[in-house]
Amino acid sequence: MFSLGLIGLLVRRDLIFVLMSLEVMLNAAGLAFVVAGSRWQQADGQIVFLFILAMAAAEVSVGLALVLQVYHRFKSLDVDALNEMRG
Amino acid sequence: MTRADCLSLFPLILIAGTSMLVMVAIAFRRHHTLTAGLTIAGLVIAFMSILTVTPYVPRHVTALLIMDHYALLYMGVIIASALVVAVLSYQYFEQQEGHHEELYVLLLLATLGCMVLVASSHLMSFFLGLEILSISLYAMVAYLKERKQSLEAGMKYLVLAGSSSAFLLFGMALVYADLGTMEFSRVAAASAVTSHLAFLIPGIVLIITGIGFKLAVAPFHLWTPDVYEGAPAPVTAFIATASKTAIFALLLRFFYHSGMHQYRAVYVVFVIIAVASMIAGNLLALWQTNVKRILAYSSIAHFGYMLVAFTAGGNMAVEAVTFYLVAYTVTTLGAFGVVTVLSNSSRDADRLDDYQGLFWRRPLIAGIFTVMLLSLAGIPATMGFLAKFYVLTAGASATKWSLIIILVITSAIGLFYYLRIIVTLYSASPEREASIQPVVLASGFVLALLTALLIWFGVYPAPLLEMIQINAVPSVAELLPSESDKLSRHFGSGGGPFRLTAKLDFGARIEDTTSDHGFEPCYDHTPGSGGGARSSITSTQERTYVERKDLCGRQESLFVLPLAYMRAQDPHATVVIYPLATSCVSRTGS
Amino acid sequence: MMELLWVIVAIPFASACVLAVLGSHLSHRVVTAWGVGSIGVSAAISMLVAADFVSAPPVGHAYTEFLWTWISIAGFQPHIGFYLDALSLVMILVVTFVSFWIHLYSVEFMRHDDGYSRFFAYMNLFVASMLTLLLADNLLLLYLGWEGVGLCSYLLIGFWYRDPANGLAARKAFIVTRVGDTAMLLGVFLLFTNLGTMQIQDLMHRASEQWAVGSPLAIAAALLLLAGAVGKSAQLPLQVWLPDAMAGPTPTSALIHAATMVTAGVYLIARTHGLFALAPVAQLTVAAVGAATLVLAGCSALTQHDIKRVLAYSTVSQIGYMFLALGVGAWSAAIFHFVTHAFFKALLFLGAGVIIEALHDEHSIFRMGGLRKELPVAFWTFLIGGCSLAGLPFITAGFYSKDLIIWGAWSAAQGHPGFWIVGMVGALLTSLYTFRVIFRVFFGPIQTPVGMHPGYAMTMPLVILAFCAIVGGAVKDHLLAFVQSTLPVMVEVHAAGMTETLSEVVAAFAFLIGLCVAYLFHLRKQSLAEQAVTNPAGRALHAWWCAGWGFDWLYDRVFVQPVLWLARSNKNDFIDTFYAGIARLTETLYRALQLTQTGLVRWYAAGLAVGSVLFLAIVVFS
Amino acid sequence: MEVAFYIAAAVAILATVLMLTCLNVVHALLYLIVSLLAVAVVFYAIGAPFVAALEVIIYAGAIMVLFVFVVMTLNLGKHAVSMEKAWLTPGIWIGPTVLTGLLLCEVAYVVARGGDAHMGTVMVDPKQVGIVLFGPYVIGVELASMLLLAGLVGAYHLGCRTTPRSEIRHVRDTHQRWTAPRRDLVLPGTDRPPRTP
Repeated sequence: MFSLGLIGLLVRRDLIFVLMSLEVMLNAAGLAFVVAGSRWQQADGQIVFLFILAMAAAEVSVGLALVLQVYHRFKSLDVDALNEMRG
Repeated sequence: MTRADCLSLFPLILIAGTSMLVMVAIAFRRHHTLTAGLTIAGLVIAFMSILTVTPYVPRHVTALLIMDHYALLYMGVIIASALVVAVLSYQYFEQQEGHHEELYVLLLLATLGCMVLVASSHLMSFFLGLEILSISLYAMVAYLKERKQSLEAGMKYLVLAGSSSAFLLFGMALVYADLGTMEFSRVAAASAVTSHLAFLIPGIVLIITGIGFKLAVAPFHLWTPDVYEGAPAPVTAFIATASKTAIFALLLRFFYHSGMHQYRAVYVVFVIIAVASMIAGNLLALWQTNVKRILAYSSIAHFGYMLVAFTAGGNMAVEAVTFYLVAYTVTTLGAFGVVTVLSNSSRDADRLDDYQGLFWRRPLIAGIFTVMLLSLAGIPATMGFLAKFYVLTAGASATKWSLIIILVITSAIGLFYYLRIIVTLYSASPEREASIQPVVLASGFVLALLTALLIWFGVYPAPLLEMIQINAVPSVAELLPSESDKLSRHFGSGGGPFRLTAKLDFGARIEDTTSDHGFEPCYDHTPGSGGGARSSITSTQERTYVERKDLCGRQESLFVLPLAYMRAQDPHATVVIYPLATSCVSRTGS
Repeated sequence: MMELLWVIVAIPFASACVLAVLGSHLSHRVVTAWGVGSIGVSAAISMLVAADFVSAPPVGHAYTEFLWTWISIAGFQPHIGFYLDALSLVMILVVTFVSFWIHLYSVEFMRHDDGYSRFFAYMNLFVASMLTLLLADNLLLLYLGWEGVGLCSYLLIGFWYRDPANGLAARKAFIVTRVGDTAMLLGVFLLFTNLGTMQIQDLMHRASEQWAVGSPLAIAAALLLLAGAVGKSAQLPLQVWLPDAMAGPTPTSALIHAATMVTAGVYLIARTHGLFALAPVAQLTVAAVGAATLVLAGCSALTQHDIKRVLAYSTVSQIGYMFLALGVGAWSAAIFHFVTHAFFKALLFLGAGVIIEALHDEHSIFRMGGLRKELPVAFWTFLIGGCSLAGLPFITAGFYSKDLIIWGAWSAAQGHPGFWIVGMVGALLTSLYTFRVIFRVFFGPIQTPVGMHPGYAMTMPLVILAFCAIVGGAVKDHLLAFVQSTLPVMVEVHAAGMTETLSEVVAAFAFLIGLCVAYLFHLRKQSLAEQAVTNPAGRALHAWWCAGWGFDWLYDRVFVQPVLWLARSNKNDFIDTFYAGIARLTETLYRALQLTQTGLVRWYAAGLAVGSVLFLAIVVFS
Repeated sequence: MEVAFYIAAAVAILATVLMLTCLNVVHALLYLIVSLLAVAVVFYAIGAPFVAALEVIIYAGAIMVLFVFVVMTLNLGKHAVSMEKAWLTPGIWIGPTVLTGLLLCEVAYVVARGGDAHMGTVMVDPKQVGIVLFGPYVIGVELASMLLLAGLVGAYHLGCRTTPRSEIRHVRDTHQRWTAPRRDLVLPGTDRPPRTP
């Protein structure tokens, strides 16, 4: 799932898809933690997942707010439209 | 959480409290000066509180945080740079349209994140600190949402930092899956006893990816120039200084505590990163015409230099890196400070053209900028020179000659673009008369102070060096008090070659100097133990003392081991003395 | 009071910084106050320190003021510290004292100049660097001062930078002294790597412990330091820069290129006398260099037209005396001559400045004349300075110091009658060229009308320095005794066949002969001089000497032209191509790398992924 | 349990793939939710019921609602789908897929070499999680709250579209735009000299 998320990040040009791919990647990392925690039979893995959840929520909220602004300014959700700065 | 725990966390609590206070103040009344004043006051108090908590450290506050001198030293640097950024922001955002009060909340939160980073002793606090920092930064980068560039930079930063966090998390998950622990110090111990470390190193590499992204070292540097360019100048200053300082401090602590950098493969990775950063950073800056981008590339190169010292290892490396970070922070803050005070409400002063003949219009600012650039280039009588010299010495004492040669060549290339800016500063002024906006007294004062610091510590660095040597180095070397209890347990679990971190016992007495022992000290494994360090190994029936005189002539006994047990286990064991924390015993026989 | 040592250096430095930063905003009066006042305070403090030092000598007749350790990395611990002993004390006294009067003189001399504050910034910086050089307790700091004075010298020679000739002269001075500096730096490295310290006193101790007399390392180190000294002090074969350095303002010539900086080489050798004692060959070389220089420069001085160039060659010649003294082992005599020379040569230059300004930038002595009546103060002081330079017996300071050297050349440990003869010839030449100038300038008919008369700010330094040039001789015994607490006492080994009195008498005769010949040729029968110059042999000799023995020509042919030729023929050759290739390579790499900065987020994310894939591959498959 | 685990894992991966290849944003969101729900099942299967519940409530619930909300705000129509179609040429998949495939191979290789993937199915119940969470990790909780605060402030600032002051500026801008040409006019009767171009 991590790989799939990465593919999504690299392929899709729509900002919403990019954010969703990010979510997938984070979710995959969380999954890995939970699995690792279950391997050691510790609660730590799940706690980490909680933190990841919090972080994902914060990130998505900021990200979506940014998406709104970007759409407002650039009139597009194309990631590649965001290339005024380069070189 | 005892009272002492809370006391030792005082700086963190203060910063968090200030951010709340500022938020409440904003809710009641939006007033830029008031908000900035509150923020600055909070930062100043937090800075001073660092001194007051010194008696309560070193102390572990739960497994997540460790408050020691090292953390306090770096917190001081971070809070000071946040203070400078706050002052600069005041001038910068005063000209901008819209609300600027939230920025201070975000700035405080980002500072908090940095402070958590330098104090973290656990992968989780590492992650949380990093994310507090990152999420504040996303909003700060895109803060001027009226500007397309700012938005673009924010979006890029968000997407990339988010994915790098995912990499980081995945790496952590791998490490955790392998070791079952996330504390830095126990990572070393656990990796010593666990037989198969299949996930550990890949996990470490993914963590390096995450850290490398934040430090903007090649090949994870691509975002840097765009974000630097798009972000408001004071925010850029913050990204370039406080956040990177915090992460590098964490890098040092993590790797030197866990001993991971001793692994060949990890070492190779770091060397590649260092070389690539030095080359890419300096080359990319060569013909660049945007000052913020030049500074971005130059920061890539500077972190390459620091990594050279980092790979050298040893006390010297910690000293060199810390000094370099301080020098870099002061210089970069100054440089971005100049950019800030020259910026106006419509755009940042980032084109090289804006600096054409600046000297003839505003000699003082041009002078300050010149000093900053000279320091970045490493010209004597500035901190930059000493820092580079220190790094070179650290590299040389670890005989990393090829790295040093690359460092020297690339800094020679680097000289070119710094001088190019300086030449621009002093060339004939263009015809058009740019409007000159006045410099707010506070930011002028801050800039002058930074310049003075730069030269003062360039000529008279002794107090700073002493502070670094006393505070930074032993703290990294210090291990957890509980570690000695675990020693015997780790010896018990056999199977395969293992590595063991031993407790450092400063000032232990030598009891017997004559007995023969089954250990052979092998010194050539000690990267960074310069010519000055002298080690001797002595052992008694129960314990082995490795005694070593460090460069300052202080005597320290490095570690204490249950010798009899070792001998029973394996008569051909080899003692490998690492000059830092990781005095390891590895069993090579069988 | 001795704790104030650092203040002596700090004040001029601070003043230089203030003038450099704020100079253009300050009024003329404030600049003057800063520029001159700082040196005055510095001089006053040095006198207080001196009084303290003499009244209550510190242990070992040396006082070290440790300020701080610059850096302490891996055994490399250069200190910032000042070392005060009899030698450096005498030097700083002279430097601050003479500097003060020259600064005062400059107030009037430079009053109409555009770069007034710039001038004082440079001059103050120079004094600060010179004092650093003198007081440094380690070679690194000494080198800092050494380069500092070199820089100031460069800046001041090219002070009137609008005239390209001045810029060229400055560049020449810089490059030629740089040759010496490089050698000296090598010497410093050699000492550091072999003896492991930079502290001068430790170095001398360790050198005498670890190296035998005549050991190759000691000789090499001493010769390298000597090369540095030769460059800075304009001795053979690096003397060519000093005459051209006269392009700078006259106070600069007086301060830097006569009284102080050019004697830095003398100071360096005296400071490291322990090293030279280990290398008799090097010491002999010092003497030989000094002897050769003093005659050569004396001959050249005879033929110059430009009054400042005469004085410049005279300076070279007099420093030759000091080197001779150092070389033969008459250490304190060299220092004594430095003191007297600082007084009378500064005086002569300042006097020359007055004359030049009075005659509207007229430099040629053949277009001057009869100024005795017009500029009486300048005349009398110049006469006193000239007499002191030429060694008017028993009255002037110069006589005592020079005579001491000449006597040392015969009698001292390394002495030789040959050196004595050279010294005598030098004395004769000195007398000759000095009175040539005096007769040409002050006697005879007026050739150029006097435009303006000097004010008090210019005449007072003249009078004070003239006074010193006379009474300087009176302190001879005290000074020698004082300096000998630091420097070895001169041992009279070869006293046989000659006594000091006899030597003095011969020197007095040399002076008189020079005086008479000069009188004959340049006042009484000037036709004789013209005849001497017009006959073919004389003309050739004159031209040769006038061109400074053709060293410039020689260097031009041997070094400059070949290098230029190489450069020219190499214009499109592989060396250029190589460097251009590097430049192009970096540029190409830049372009290539720039392509990676596409500005596309997905591309950047791919960079992230590629990096991690690569590193994972490294660790997984290694 | 084993079976449920593998089925859920397969569903999760399949749903993610579908999400990636889907053209319509809303459909993709739905697939993502399916994927998240499947992951929740996985969590449950490996003995982590607490996070399974959280996954459903917060991830699939709250966060996805945010997405839906934004998608609705943006009101993307047919146009977006057609644009997606244009963007998603087959060629574009190659590079990223190869790259990520490499990454996957490496990690898979590591996992295979590591072997020993014994699956703990021991239940770690919510109580245990809570004890650890508010025991050693209490500072983490505090920090997470600061993290959310940062997210909140950031999102608030970026989200609010117009601010009073910028409105004023807009007004002024328009005002200037109206007056700007007028300044260059030379009105008859005034003594202003005509501007040189």
